[in-house]
Amino acid sequence: MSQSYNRGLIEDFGRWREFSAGMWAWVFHKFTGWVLVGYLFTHIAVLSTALTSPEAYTTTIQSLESLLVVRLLEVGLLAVAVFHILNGLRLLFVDLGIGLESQDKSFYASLLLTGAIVIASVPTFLAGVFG
Amino acid sequence: MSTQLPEQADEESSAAEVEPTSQARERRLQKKRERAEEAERQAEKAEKALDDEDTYHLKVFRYDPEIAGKKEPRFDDFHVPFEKGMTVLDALMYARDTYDSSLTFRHSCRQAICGSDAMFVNGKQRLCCKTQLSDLEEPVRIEPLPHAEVVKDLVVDMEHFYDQMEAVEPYFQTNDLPEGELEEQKQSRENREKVKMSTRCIWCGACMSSCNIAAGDNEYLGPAALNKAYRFTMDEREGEDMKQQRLEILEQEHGVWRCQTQFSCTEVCPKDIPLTEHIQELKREAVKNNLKFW
Amino acid sequence: MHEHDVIVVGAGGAGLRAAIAAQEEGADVAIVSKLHPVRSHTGAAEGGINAALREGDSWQDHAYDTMKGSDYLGDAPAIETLAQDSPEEVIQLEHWGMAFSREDDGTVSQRPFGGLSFPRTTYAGAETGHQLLHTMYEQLVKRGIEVYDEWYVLDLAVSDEAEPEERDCHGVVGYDIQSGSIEGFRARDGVILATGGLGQVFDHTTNAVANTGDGVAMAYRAGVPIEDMEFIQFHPTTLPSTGVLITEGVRGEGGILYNSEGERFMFEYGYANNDGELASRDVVARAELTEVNEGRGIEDEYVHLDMRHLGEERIVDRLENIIHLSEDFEGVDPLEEPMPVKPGQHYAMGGIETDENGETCISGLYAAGECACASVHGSNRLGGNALPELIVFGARAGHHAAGRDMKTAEIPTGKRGEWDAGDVDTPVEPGDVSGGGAGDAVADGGAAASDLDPRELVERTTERAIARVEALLENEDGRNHAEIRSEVQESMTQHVNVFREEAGLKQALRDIREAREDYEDVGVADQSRTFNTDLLHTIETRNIIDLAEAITLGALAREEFRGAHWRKEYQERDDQDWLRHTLLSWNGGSPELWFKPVILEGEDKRYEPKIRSY
Amino acid sequence: MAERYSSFQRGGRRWLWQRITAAFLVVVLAFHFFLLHFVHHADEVTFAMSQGRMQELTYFSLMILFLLTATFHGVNGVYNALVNQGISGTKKTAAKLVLGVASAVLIVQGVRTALAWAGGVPL
Ligand SMILES: Cc1cc2nc3c(=O)[nH]c(=O)nc-3n(C[C@H](O)[C@H](O)[C@H](O)COP(=O)(O)OP(=O)(O)OC[C@H]3O[C@@H](n4cnc5c(N)ncnc54)[C@H](O)[C@@H]3O)c2cc1C
Ligand code: HEM
Ligand code: SF4
Ligand code: F3S
Ligand code: FES
Repeated sequence: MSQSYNRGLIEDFGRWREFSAGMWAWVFHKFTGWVLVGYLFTHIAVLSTALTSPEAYTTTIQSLESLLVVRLLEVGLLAVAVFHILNGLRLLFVDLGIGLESQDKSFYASLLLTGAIVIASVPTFLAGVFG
Repeated sequence: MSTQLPEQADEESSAAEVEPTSQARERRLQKKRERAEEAERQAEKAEKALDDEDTYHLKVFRYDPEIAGKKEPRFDDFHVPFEKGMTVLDALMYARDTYDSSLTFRHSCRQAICGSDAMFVNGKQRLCCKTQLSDLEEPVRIEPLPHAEVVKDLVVDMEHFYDQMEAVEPYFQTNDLPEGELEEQKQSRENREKVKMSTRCIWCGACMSSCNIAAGDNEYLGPAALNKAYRFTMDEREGEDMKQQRLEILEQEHGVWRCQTQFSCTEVCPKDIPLTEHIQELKREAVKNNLKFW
Repeated sequence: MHEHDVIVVGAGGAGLRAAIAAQEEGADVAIVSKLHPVRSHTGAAEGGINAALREGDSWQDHAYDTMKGSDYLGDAPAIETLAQDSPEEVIQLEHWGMAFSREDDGTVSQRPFGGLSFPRTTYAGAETGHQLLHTMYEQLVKRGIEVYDEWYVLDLAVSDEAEPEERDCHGVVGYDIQSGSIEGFRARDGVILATGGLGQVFDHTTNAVANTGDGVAMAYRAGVPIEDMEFIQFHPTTLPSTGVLITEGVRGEGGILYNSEGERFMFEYGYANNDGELASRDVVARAELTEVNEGRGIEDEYVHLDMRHLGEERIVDRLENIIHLSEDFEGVDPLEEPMPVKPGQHYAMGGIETDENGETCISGLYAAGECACASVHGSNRLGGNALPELIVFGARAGHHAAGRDMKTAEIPTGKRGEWDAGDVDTPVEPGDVSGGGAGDAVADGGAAASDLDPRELVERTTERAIARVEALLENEDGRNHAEIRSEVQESMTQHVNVFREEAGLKQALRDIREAREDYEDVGVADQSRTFNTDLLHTIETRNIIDLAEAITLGALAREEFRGAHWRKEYQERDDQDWLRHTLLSWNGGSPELWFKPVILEGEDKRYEPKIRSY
Repeated sequence: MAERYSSFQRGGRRWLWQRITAAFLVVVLAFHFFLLHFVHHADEVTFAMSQGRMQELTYFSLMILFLLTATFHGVNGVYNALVNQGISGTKKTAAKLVLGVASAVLIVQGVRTALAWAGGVPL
């Protein structure tokens, strides 16, 4: 919106402390969505090493998977994906007009559940990387 | 209209030109002296109030495009003696009438019905007259509505908001008015109940200011206008043909689809209108409507 | 200079209806309003709109109730017009989509209201005025009627023939609040004033901050007589800190009033036979103030309205909005504590004298709504009768101004009919004190040479308004309006409130005189041209002073107790001497008091004064 | 003032498709993660194993559909986000083009990879 002068932090994300649940959900959903597309592109890029030769594919994948960073990134990806899914479900319900009064609670629930699922999956995700 | 005085200005007995009598002047000077003392007393009073425990500390946004010291936005501090039941608006009025008569803000009804005093108070869009000071943490920061052009101090330009409101054909239209004179166009209770909340909007603009999408996309109709459209779209008395026409307006690119269900609008609406719910319902109506053409 | 056929000043219910009506007649009409239309105080009305719609009811009954309610000080032609036209106007609103509350069969609901012999009050929840205002603004948008919003009208462009009855109104002068520019508005066919109430004359009111009676004051200074100004309705239950109205419904449902001793004073001290809390507005208001004056008020200011005994369920069901009002505006949860209440100014029965077509004695100048007095309400307004007044007389004024052939009015305006000179013994000279001093801030309304052509007249008036505003701005460190205003308001609330006695009224006149003198040196500290509310409030304060004086003069002159006007010295209604309207003419700065008879002769009957016993 | 568009239907359709693909993705993505991280562990992945799965028609078509929906959902999401932030005119057309091309590349590349695994459409 046009402004006669810059009101600085008042109008941008400097006000994050005052954001409400719905706003946070929106910010996170956006962020996770972008990460997911980004990953989709990288993912396909990595997978297309299979076009060169089966061996190239296997080595690329296995060498990547043996790196701790990659494993950690994967945990991050899981977190991102789980949140996006759960909040996506929340949004689908909102679109159907179900449970709008508890939209904030369902957002907190998505957050908590994401946390729980991610923590529970850490062992599986990191399995083998130290071995 | 020209500001040039017409030719006969000299003959005109415009009282403005008449010299005040010396007596009047004397009286005036006398008054002036008294006033200077009064001003001093005021200042002292203000000083005392500062020390007084029972005061509220306001930080108020100031800006005036014309006045030298105010061209750069700044915050002014006011200390206002607290009384039970005092609202933010009362505090602002007190500050204006006691300390600085140039403090500018819109207000009229003092009862949350005229919608003129929505401001950004402690980080949230609120109606000042409907906000109890005692519910707020100090210092109370009062700023004009974000995402709107500031005219002066706490006054923002509402033109854009009005334009959006008026873009949705915000008036009742129907092709089936009853024939007979004095005959009512009946409406079921359920239907009135359905549109009831949506008719409560007081055009305060709080919702629009809180919506991040509206901030980014200037053409987005925004929650208030969409709610206004909802009020008519869902009114059974308008008839199916009108509903069709209304949905076409709502479905334009900057209409309902822009809403990202941020819920800030619903949260700040002083009239508790379930805005997000209404917008979502319109989206579903629009989808249903489109499916018919497949 | 802007030019239109019809200029409507004010965009509340009356102004909007007038503009639509004028446009229906084919006029090029524009509204000039200091507030955006939807911000007008009509939005605050809760209760409803009276209209005889149903079988078993009739306009005659509505007229009869209104006349009785007015304590026989209303004029029959105006009252009958109101009763006859309101059904049609209400159905018109309904056809414009207004969200009225509905019956099971889908028809508009009606409820009983004080003083009505039939439940004829149509309503839309507890927000009738809001719905009415918005519905009408929607029609304005639909029709594309031009609105100059946030334009403050400073003055009327009226020619200056010696007799007001010979003057013509050709337009107004507007001040663009946003930019500070002052421009003329020429009205080819007519100017309609619809500027609403004057509650700000008192320091405790249910009215908005913008209700400063500008239209009444402007018309008064331009020579139009103002009528029955002493009749002010006070509402007994308003919140002390803001004046927000707590509906009669609370008492209707069984709410109880207590004083500081915890006594149910309406019974203990026998204020109203056996009606208790259900007595009429004026009775309850007087009872509350008596309690406070006799030292049984809480914090020497208010009494308690308790509804806790009704039980949460019933309260939430019937009076939910009261819970919010009390919490939001007073910080009191009425389920936990009793609500503090005190009487507050609510409505001005008097105003600009008009006939039943809305026209004043100055040709081309009309008035409608609360600022006008066609005399529908007489000495006391019935609940639910103001909103129909807005639409009925708004529409009539609009049609008439735009040239529709209307039946010749039966109510004479100005000194055209029968009238008597009046006299009142004042301690100080009322009226103008300046003789043209200090920047002409206290100048008369519309003086300009009478042989000017209309455009030139508007231009001249504009020049004068500019000079006046410049003078105010120049006097940078003059007196602040806020002090003067609050002195007047306090004096009015103390002396010209629910209780009026001679000494107090005289004191008020002295205080007002003093305020006038102070106002001579009023100045505007804010030097900005942008949104200068300091300047506007200063100008409004002048209007407040003039109206405060008019109200007090009327109250001092009227030596009887009728309707809302109580006089300590005169405890009876006196039909012998006082069955007549009080009129006040500005008379170039020395107010002149006169009287005209009440018209009790209706279309097919005469309304014989009876005792009003509720 | 917001001007009126006549091409409104697309807005609604894209919105609906975003939801439909989302609903579909919930299921498939969960399945995908589960299969490749919990059933099979990440460090065990080999070309052969992928090949084995891909040669089944159901899995193959599911993955192609997964790719298509995910691409639509993701790219459409990004596009919406941009438009919501108020881009218009040439910028908007450019975004549309770039995103269109990117999704085309992505889909082509993805399909080629899948075909490489399956050694042609598994029929
Ligand atoms: C709390 C409350 C409840 C009420 N409830 C009821 C009820 O239930 N039923 C009922 O019948 N009546 C009720 N009334 C009375 C009724 O609402 C009012 O009398 C009526 O709304 C007045 O309408 P109006 O159009 O005359 O003025 P308003 O609505 O006050 O409008 C005045 C207009 O004039 C404009 N204006 C003023 N001065 C200037 C100027 N100098 N220049 C330009 N524009 C100017 C303002 O901007 C505004 O647009 C109630 C009143 C109050 C206060
Ligand atoms: C697994 C189930 C998924 C669900 C339930 C889901 C749900 C949603 C929903 C409902 C939206 C729309 C938000 C809105 O418009 O208000 C959305 C946006 C988005 N999704 Fe998904 N999604 C899923 C998977 C994915 C995947 C796999 C990707 C990556 C390719 C992705 C990328 C995006 C992006 C980029 C957005 C736009 C975000 C923005 O607004 O900026 N999503 N998702
Ligand atoms: S919808 Fe609510 S927040 Fe928005 S303008 Fe209307 S009343 Fe204000
Ligand atoms: S805040 Fe904005 S995004 Fe939608 S839910 Fe409200 S309009
Ligand atoms: S002053 Fe009218 S809404 Fe607050």
